[in-house]
Amino acid sequence: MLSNLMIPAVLFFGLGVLARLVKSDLKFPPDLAKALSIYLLMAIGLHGGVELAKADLGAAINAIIWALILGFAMPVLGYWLLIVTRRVSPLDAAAIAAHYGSVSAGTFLTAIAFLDTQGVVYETYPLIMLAVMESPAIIVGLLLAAQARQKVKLQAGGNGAAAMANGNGHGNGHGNGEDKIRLGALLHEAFTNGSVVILVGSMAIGAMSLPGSMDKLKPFIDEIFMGALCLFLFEMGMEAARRLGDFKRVGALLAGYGVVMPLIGGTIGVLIGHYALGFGVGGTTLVAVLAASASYIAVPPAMRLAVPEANPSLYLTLSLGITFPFNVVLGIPLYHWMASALAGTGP
Amino acid sequence: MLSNLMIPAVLFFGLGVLARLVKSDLKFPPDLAKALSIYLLMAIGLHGGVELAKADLGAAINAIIWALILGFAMPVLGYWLLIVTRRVSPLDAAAIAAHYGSVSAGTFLTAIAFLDTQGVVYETYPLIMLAVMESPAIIVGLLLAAQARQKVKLQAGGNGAAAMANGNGHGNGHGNGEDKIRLGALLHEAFTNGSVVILVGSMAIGAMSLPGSMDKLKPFIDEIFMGALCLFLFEMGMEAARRLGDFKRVGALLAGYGVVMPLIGGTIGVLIGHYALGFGVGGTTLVAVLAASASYIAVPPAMRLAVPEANPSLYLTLSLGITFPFNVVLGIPLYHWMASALAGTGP
Amino acid sequence: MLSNLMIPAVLFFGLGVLARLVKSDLKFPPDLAKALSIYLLMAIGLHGGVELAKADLGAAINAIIWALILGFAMPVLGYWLLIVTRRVSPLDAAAIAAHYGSVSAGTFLTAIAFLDTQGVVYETYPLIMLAVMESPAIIVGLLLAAQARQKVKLQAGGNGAAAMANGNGHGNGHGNGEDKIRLGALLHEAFTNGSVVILVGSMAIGAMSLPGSMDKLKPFIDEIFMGALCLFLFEMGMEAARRLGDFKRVGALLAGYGVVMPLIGGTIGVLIGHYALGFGVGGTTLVAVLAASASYIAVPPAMRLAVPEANPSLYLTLSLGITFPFNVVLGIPLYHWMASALAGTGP
Amino acid sequence: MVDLYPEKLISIITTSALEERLVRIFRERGTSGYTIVPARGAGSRGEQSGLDFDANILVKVILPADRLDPVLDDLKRLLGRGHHLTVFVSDVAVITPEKFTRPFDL
Amino acid sequence: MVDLYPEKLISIITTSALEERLVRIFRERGTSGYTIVPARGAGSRGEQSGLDFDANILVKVILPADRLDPVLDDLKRLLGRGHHLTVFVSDVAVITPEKFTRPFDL
Amino acid sequence: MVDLYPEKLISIITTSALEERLVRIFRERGTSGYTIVPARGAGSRGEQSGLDFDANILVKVILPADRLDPVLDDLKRLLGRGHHLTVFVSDVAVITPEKFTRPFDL
Ligand SMILES: Nc1ncnc2c1ncn2[C@@H]1O[C@H](COP(=O)(O)O)[C@@H](O)[C@H]1O
Ligand SMILES: Nc1ncnc2c1ncn2[C@@H]1O[C@H](COP(=O)(O)O)[C@@H](O)[C@H]1O
Ligand SMILES: Nc1ncnc2c1ncn2[C@@H]1O[C@H](COP(=O)(O)O)[C@@H](O)[C@H]1O
Ligand code: NA
Ligand code: NA
Ligand code: NA
Repeated sequence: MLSNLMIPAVLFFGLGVLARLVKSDLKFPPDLAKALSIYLLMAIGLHGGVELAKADLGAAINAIIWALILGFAMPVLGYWLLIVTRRVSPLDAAAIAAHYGSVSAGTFLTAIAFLDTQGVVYETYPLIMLAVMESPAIIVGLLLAAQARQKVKLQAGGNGAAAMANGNGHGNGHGNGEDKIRLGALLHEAFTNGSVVILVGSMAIGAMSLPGSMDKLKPFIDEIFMGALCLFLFEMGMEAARRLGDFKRVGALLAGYGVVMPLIGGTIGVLIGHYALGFGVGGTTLVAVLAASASYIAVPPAMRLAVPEANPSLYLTLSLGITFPFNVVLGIPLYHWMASALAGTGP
Repeated sequence: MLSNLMIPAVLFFGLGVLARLVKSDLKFPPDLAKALSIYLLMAIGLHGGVELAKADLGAAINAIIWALILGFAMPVLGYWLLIVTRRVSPLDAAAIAAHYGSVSAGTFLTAIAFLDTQGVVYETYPLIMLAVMESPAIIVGLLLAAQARQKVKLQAGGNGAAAMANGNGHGNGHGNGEDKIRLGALLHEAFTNGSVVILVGSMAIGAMSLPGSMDKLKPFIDEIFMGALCLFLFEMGMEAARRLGDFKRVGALLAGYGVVMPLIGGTIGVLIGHYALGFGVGGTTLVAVLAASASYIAVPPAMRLAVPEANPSLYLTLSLGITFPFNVVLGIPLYHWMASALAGTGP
Repeated sequence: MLSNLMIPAVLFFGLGVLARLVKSDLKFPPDLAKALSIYLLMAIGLHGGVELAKADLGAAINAIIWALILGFAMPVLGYWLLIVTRRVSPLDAAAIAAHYGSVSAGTFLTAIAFLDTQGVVYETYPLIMLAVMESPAIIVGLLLAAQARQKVKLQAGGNGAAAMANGNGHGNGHGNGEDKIRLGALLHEAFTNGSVVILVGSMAIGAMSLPGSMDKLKPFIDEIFMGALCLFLFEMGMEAARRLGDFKRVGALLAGYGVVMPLIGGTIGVLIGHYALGFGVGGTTLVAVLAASASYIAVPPAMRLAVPEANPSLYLTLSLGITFPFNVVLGIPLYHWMASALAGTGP
Repeated sequence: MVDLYPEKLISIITTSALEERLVRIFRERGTSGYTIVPARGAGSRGEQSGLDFDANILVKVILPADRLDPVLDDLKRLLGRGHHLTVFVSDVAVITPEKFTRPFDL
Repeated sequence: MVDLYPEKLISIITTSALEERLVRIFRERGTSGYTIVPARGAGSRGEQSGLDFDANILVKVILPADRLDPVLDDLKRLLGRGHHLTVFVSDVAVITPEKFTRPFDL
Repeated sequence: MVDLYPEKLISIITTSALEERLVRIFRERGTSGYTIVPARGAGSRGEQSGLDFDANILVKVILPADRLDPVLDDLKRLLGRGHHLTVFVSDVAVITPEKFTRPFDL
């Protein structure tokens, strides 16, 4: 299990964390991380598209359905957990929960690097699931936030109305009309999100392209992929460590949430991967990673827009500073171990 | 012919257009497009240089001469067409025409990807022509603008002089003295243009380098080329679609110009490629692409400087929003078909 | 020897210089150079790490010791030379000297490209020396500056104190207390410098990673390396030429220093490489390059912070505008020739 | 002496996620244009590193004093909904006042 | 009419190497935040190209007038040590004055 | 109290293609320097996306009030030739007035 830590991708993540901990002046150009994530999504999408062209339609639809179930159920579960433990306001809870319903492509790719190194084969369907799961959680997050606002308003009574009036007569924007407009915008945002467009688009292109013409793309997709992933994780390690420092601000209990959620998600994912989808150890591990990981690229801007009242430093600290490192270092080998155990005892 | 649409490069262009049409929030870092275009010019230049080292001097000079003829004649033709149809002011006409005399490296590279996929071989001389044709149109554009200004001044009479005087006594800068200074600057600009420097420089380096030392560069030039082109066209698809929206501002007739000019240019190019240069189907197609494509990288900044009175949203909409997509999707296979037809009936 | 000039990497450097000399409008996005230098350090570090895992510990320690000796001695020598010739203020001298004690990774990589092209093998130890030598010179620079400030204060007497008082009562910050604080900060800066983190981190990762997992990184490290180096040197050629223009500002004698220092350093390096370290022609050449080259990436920001009184245009002109081109074009083949001569007559 | 005419400059620092929303306001309120610069920083909710998902923008709009209030009203409305915007207004002088009266068309 | 309240805006142009030093000043002096924009330029020591090792930053801090002097004092101290900073102060008006009294926590 | 001295700040928003032309003006008019920030935006001629061939710059120059007019004259001349520049002048206060009287040398 320790061998996970000896993969270059994970080691570069650690180097990034270390660089920040020793307060190195190392800085990546902000656009480099963006360029790398565009490349990584494109490469994984093309790769998946080629495979999916050969895939079984029934199995693909099954995977999509379970991805939707996960994408809708995880944030509801996550929201409920937060409300029950009463650590954050309902609106913060809605925004945080949305992150856990969505996925982290960086974690997913690290898991693939892990499986490759271990020589474990895996199904391609989790890749469609990755694309599918980017969006639903954003919608659930918005619905939860609308409900939370309603609750806040009821609690606050005339009080809240006064505060709203402050907003120059426009403040009463949280009525149903407003929310409907926003839901439309959000649905649009959820499905035309940049990551979704690259991933789904590249998958379609990979599936549609003439085989000969894809050959020329192969080295771009395959050969520099691992290096680009290492660079990306290097940078993300620095970002994660920057957020780790906000740990104290978040509080121990909430920080614990950042570890408990992936454990719950990972367990659910392993069960779905194994029993519901019938995947092997590799595919099951990937489903677990999808359920366990929290978005930190697509969801934060969506929440800034849709739930501006929520505090970004809460959700970024949890998803990027706690859950992401946890999954990269401990979660992935753990889910793999769980998947193996299940496969050993399973049908 | 539809098979063109199944090339990943073209599909990524389409994905970019689509991303913008569905109003996705996808954005590439502006510097990524710049970095990709530097890389693409460098790679194509090195590649061409190696080939050209083995080329025939006479044929090369012949290609250069025809490139110059095209570069000078196309903008004159384009200007005349615009003036005749009276859709834009003479200065706008001069600036637009300059774009059509120059070339689009992105279109050229897409054509190469198209020919490669079809297994069509092509001569290397069009590459020198690409480098040669970057510049002359800029000069012609300036000369046409100078003439247009003269015309405007004559028409406006004392009126114009008053408007100039407004400019605090310095306004009478459009006299011959000024224009001469600007011509010098423009000639300089035309020949030291960034794209020209990379392309010609890389060609020279490719031709001069010791063969052994070029081997180490091969993977960089060859293997990631197609992927980088896909990324570049992805981004350019988004830019093209952004301009396409300005379609209404340009007007239908002028938009038609953006389709007619490449058709005229492509036809002329096919004839020159086949009869004057004696190229095969591949080379002839490439010459057609050179004549048919309009610059949208090198020429716009040059026109902003040299013909500031012209409206950039006109020439960018035409070259980037209309002619570029037309060529990538329909033009290239059409010119290829024309070249094939000619070759079938030719000598 | 001229064959050095026929390496693409060197030719691209020349193309960059030329582009600036003809005043081309070519500009690289600033972040591209940064991204390339991150990649180059990562690739060379990983490469070295894999090799070093197989290396001899005693030899490695010996190399480190000599790297430290060079790193501490070269700036002292450089400072003394500047003070003796009295061309610059003591603080400028301290800042300049620090650059010559450190190293230029760009020059080092060009030397490797040169050796590769010539088919000369080389030891891997110089790579550790590269990592080690990034830092000590910064510390020596700070110590020299502290001493210089003391000297200036003594010379200026009450005069200086008055000037300081100007600084609103905080101005007397150059006392020992301040310097101690700054020394701590500088030591930290020296060892957590971004370049050091990437280089040492990548070396460690290369050495620690499971062999199988490194295979996936190979193409990223090896195949696009030369191309990335060419792009980097292209950009650095432009930067060097921009500084070359400051030649007149620096004065002929000081400019001469930019050529004399690498000659002295190169000679010392060849002697150490051959006699003290017992390296072959390749390794000896690389040690010479380490001693002869001057930092222009890591040290300038450190000097801006630590010796703000010194003029950056002096040290950037010398290290980037004079010594860097000298080494790339003439120095490397010269040191190689010296190393060969010594090997021919040596033990 | 060059003639100078008074105008107002609104500067807004906020998350890049709000860019489209702001542009819509400028269009609706008929400003003659706007300018955007990428930024990072820190404020009441920690550091904003400038990475894609955590980037700021600095937005500048010049407009005649009599058109200031409608834009500020819209910005207040965004603030009222919980969005974080750092807004400040300065007095500036321009040489081409007519330029800032023509709405941009996009 | 939207109410506007006077504040001060400090703008600083300097080398990116000083960023941490400046942020420390802002934290110690209790500003409510700061904003940084990458820049290049030229001045008394030649051109600063914006390349990593030779980059400038443009820093903006809004703060109440009565908190101006401590920050300017610290900047003067940096100037006194030989650092190059282009510092300028402007009068601005804001719609949310209370925002600029709460120190950012980082 | 820290002493503050009045200066003028010229801000220019225009296409990056004009950068060299502007720098020449600043050199000829003896400003002590200039600062450039990459920008994008929209105006009378549509959107300027910030891509290489369609990028804006935001230029800042601080200078003594008595040197303002020559620079503005030159900018008006550019405007007169058809170039698009958004120019605005603000009053600023500085702590090192002598700095802005020494021409930069480049
Ligand atoms: N006092 C300030 N001066 C300048 N920029 C600020 C200030 N306060 C906040 N900002 C900027 O506004 C962003 C959001 O801060 P806040 O609105 O406090 O959450 C920060 O990331 C800063 O870029
Ligand atoms: N008068 C000025 N106006 C605007 N920016 C300036 C001015 N003088 C200097 N700068 C900026 O400050 C940096 C350092 O210049 P200096 O402090 O003169 O060494 C330059 O690179 C410019 O970015
Ligand atoms: N009112 C305005 N406020 C801020 N920036 C503007 C304004 N009008 C124009 N600009 C900027 O100036 C550029 C050119 O616009 P224009 O001069 O109107 O063609 C635009 O791309 C914007 O960046
Ligand atoms: Na998840
Ligand atoms: Na053409
Ligand atoms: Na050295």
